[in-house]
Amino acid sequence: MPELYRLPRPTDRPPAVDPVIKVTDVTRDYPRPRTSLLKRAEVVHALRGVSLEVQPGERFGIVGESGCGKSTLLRIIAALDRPTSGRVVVDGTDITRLPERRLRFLRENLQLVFQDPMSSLDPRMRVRDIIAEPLVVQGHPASGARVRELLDAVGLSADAGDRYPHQFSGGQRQRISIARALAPNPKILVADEPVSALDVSVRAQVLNLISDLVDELDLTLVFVSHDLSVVKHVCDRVAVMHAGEIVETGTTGEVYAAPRHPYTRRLVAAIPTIPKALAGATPEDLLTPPKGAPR
Amino acid sequence: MSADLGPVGHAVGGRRRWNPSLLVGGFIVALIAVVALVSFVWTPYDATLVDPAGRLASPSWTHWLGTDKFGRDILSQLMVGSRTTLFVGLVAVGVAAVIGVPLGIFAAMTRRWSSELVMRANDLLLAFPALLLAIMFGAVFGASTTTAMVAIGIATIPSFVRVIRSGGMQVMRTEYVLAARAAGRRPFPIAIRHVLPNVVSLITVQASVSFAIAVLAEAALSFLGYGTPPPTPSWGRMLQESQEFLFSAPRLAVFPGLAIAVAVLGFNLLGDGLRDHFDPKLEDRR
Amino acid sequence: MILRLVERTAVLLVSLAVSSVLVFGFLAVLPGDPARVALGVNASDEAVAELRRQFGLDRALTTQYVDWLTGLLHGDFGTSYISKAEIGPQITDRFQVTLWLVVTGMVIALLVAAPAGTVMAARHRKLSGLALSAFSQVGVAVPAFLAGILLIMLFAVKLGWLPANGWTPPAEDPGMFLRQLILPALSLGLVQGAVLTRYVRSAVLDVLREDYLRTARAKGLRPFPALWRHGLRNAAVPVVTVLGLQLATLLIGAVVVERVFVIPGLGSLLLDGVSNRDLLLVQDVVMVLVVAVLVVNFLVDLLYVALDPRLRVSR
Amino acid sequence: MSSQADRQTSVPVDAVDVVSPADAEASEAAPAVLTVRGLTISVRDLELVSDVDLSVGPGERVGLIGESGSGKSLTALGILGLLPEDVTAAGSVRLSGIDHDLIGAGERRLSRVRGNHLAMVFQEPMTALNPTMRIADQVAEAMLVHRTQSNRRTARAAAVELLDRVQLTGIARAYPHQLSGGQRQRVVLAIALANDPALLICDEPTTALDVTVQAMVLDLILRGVTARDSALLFITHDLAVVATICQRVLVMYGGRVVESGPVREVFTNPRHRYTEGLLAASDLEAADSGPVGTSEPVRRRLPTIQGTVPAAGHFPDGCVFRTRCPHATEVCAERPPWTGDQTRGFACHHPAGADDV
Repeated sequence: MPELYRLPRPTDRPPAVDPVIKVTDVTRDYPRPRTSLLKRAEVVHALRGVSLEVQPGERFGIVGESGCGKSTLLRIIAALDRPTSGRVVVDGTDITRLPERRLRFLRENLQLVFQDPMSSLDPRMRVRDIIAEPLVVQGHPASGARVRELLDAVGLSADAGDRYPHQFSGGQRQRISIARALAPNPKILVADEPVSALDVSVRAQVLNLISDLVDELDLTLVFVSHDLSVVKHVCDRVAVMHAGEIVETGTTGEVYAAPRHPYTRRLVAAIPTIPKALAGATPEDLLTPPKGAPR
Repeated sequence: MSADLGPVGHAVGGRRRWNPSLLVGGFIVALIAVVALVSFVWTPYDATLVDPAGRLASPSWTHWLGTDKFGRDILSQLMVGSRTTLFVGLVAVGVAAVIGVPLGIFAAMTRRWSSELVMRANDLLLAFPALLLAIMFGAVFGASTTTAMVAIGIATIPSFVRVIRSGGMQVMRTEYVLAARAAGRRPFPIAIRHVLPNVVSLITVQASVSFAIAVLAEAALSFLGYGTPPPTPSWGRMLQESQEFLFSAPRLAVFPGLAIAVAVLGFNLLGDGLRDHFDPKLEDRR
Repeated sequence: MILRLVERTAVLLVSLAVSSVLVFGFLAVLPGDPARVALGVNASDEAVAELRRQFGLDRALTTQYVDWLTGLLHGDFGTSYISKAEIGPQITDRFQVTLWLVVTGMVIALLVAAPAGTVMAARHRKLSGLALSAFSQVGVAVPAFLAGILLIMLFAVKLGWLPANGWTPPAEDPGMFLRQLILPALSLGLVQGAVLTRYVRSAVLDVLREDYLRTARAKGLRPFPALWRHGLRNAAVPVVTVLGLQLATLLIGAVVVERVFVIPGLGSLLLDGVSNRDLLLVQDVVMVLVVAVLVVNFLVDLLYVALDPRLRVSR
Repeated sequence: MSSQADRQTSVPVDAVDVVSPADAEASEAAPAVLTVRGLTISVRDLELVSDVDLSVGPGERVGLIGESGSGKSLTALGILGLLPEDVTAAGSVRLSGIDHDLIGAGERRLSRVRGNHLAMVFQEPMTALNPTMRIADQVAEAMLVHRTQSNRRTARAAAVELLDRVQLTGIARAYPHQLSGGQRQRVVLAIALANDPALLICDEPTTALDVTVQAMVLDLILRGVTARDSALLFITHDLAVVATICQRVLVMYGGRVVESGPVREVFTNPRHRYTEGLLAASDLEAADSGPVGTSEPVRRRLPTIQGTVPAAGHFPDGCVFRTRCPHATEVCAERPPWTGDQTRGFACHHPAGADDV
């Protein structure tokens, strides 16, 4: 078990409401292709005993670098992948062993926004069909009015529905992705690096949009990113992942200002910022976590 | 992100580039199709009409391309022969696509052993080229247009499976498929609604290229006597019959040879042109 | 590395086993009784039954199959029902002839394709590249037997430099052997070369777009040295695949050229077998061809490992 | 992904004092290492980079900032003469010590400059190395091409030494696929530094890397150029990275340089409205200045730049930014003149902070 530097304390908040997402000791192993006749196939431990709780209405961030297991965790929460062991409870229902046909409530209540605006929209479908797809699949009436309403909500004009994804810029495509995710009126929005592929000037627009929608629609947000400063901006609480484990959780302000786990300290120190740079920080300083933080 | 070049491709993609392969290939294929259609209602002579008096005539105003050893009109035979060529190609490519595309998509969407099994069977099928299969079929069922078509079709399956599988795997890795799953779409609808439409361009390109190979195979089979039996005209057999006159009447070989070469060239160019038109790299499509 | 070898060998063995069942099973459904065919329509039923017993055709199919396979594994191809001759020596003889044709053809193809394809790719926007490319398109469209006929018309009929057909084993008369080999080998090689050229071109084009080639240029290598040192080995991987597949088609495809040039190769043997309804002969020849193809593909697979270090699992 | 070596904290490799970039002053007296005048890059009739002027002094570290479509990477490839086919460059690119213009020079002359006086590190480390060649051979080749090492043996020894300097030890015989992204980028850096270039161009060298790995690669780049007294042209979309590593900065938008100046000045007192907007939109710190430790930070909306970056060829005439600029007026349909000089200046009709001046 990893040494948790800031355990999620149940006393942190009034336990009146049950968590909307509760992940308990989840592991996920992938077999590697065999490389030798004599040795057994290696196993990659993508997740090694991850536990977390997300409260209703919370904005929860998951931060980690490539290969830390954050995408795997996200897929398991969305029931797109199954854990090797452990339990995932969403909205009071254990989804870990449910067959696909009994996951309907999850498919309606939890929706995803992805990283790559190029690959997240089917190039052969019109925007209105893309947005309506979750509705059609779940047997809701996919009216033109609903699609227009969704386009409007993400700041696109109604005639955008007639066009194809390639006619939009990266930021606009990310808006379409968000509209699709909102179509079935989900309670939980899971965003996987939604702004990592966007230009800085567009990133701010999309972050504002997500933030506004989460407020207006009273959504629970799970926001996954490699960029702690973005997570800090968007989220209330954050879990820092490293090598398949959560090494630290806490409010974003605390974790950013006073990281406790050595990895988090290294991570925070390595983020270049303009104020730091103007204060004279060199790349070497980025490599040196501040000393004297509590052990 | 080759961010700086991305929008360039985007902007240029708007106005289609001048694509000579597509144009020339399309023209040749259309021409052959028109000739085949016309041959149903009109040919200069009955293609099977034997005229012992006018044997081995040189090209003239009466017989534009001359006559063969039985006095049959070469132009008429070529025209009717184009029907055989197109028919064999269509059926062979159809058989290959109807079997190969679903198998390819299946192999792309399933994991591990079932996909592995399809690919291994596919590799095994590669050990039976069209010619060998057709000869085997001919040995068992007697050589006919049908055995030739089926043999060529079966031998063409592996190329479809390979191409469609690798294209399908690229589609399966995209986030829109993940989004569809997250919305509750099941595998079969995903195959129909997302995978198939996104590999259609690959199917068209492969069909065109396979058509060219089928035309070659048919000609070779007819040449060996394992294709269309007489008296139905066929370009390959016309070539074979010309062999005894290589010294005296080489044009007997030249005209059907030219017909075969032009047809194959047409389908190959069409395939190349389509490939450029669609841009085969799925990830590059914007 | 060793794992891959073992895995590939296993795949090869299974493929061989499955294809032997396929070949045997397929030809077992051949309508008509080989024994009656061999003896003629007028033979008495007793004589036919006797012959069936003699060749073991009255036994269960599985027994026949096992017998056939064990025979093959010991190099015993059996005795023809028709000619009563040993099949083994015929196949060895004919296979050598075909092998000469195919290997020479392949060498010609490679000699044409490697430089032509590379130049076409490197100059694909220039006139020389486009012209070569158009030329290769035409080459691809010409079937080998047509190329053969055209070559005969030119070199044998018009110029009279080379014989129009025939075959002499190299041991008998090396000069004649070479003269008779040139035209059929050229007709196979030029056509395959044209096809191969297209693949070399697209493989080299792909490599030219690779980042590592840009890195090489940024180091100060000029375009052609960069392509030579960094591109060709990487481009070889897809080309080798095609080479394997082409060898397969060529082994059987040679039959048409053998027909044009009246050469006693394996393909002609197969065709003779089919027209004589010599079941066992056909079965043996088909099996030999399939084995040859599978073995070639196996070797190609191993060649990858030599070319691409990513397939060598180390560490 | 990241390997053992990536995670080690930095050991000083080149024992030099790294001067804080923001404090350092651009040395103006010495002749520039790189002088670019009127660089225009176009594909067929479409101008992608227009009339770019820039110069880099000896040992100076200059950043080139821009979003996608700004033409920053094309500018780098144009300087190096490695533009994609169809794409042509006009103008003038001079390198000190080279007696000819790099624009229009033949392959033979260019290849003598590339990798020798002028070296480059590219964005994508995963594909930048030849997969079928051992690491050390790829590094050694850089020296053999320019004959800075006389034979294969000494070149290989020098390569191992160079790899040591980027903290890659004992992997000389490895193939690229055995290394992580960060390790591969260090190999590319070793290749670029092999012949002590007068100018190193880095095109988004850390964009594909994790933050902790980025810090290490940035550190190695800085140490590498400082130890060799090489000048650095650093291209990125990341303002904070530029601020950390560069002394002077040029901001590009729509294929034009819209502002340039010392890092501290441009970042604290931006004049062009695009620079101003970009700085505001990327400053996540200022946007949530909630007191540390409270569980509910005061969440402020980020300032944004309206609209999106147009596709190439769709930028407006006159000021390239005017379609997205809140301050644009009719006068912006005229191309704004350059205000200031080579080292500090901008091209804007309605500059920010004009009232204070």
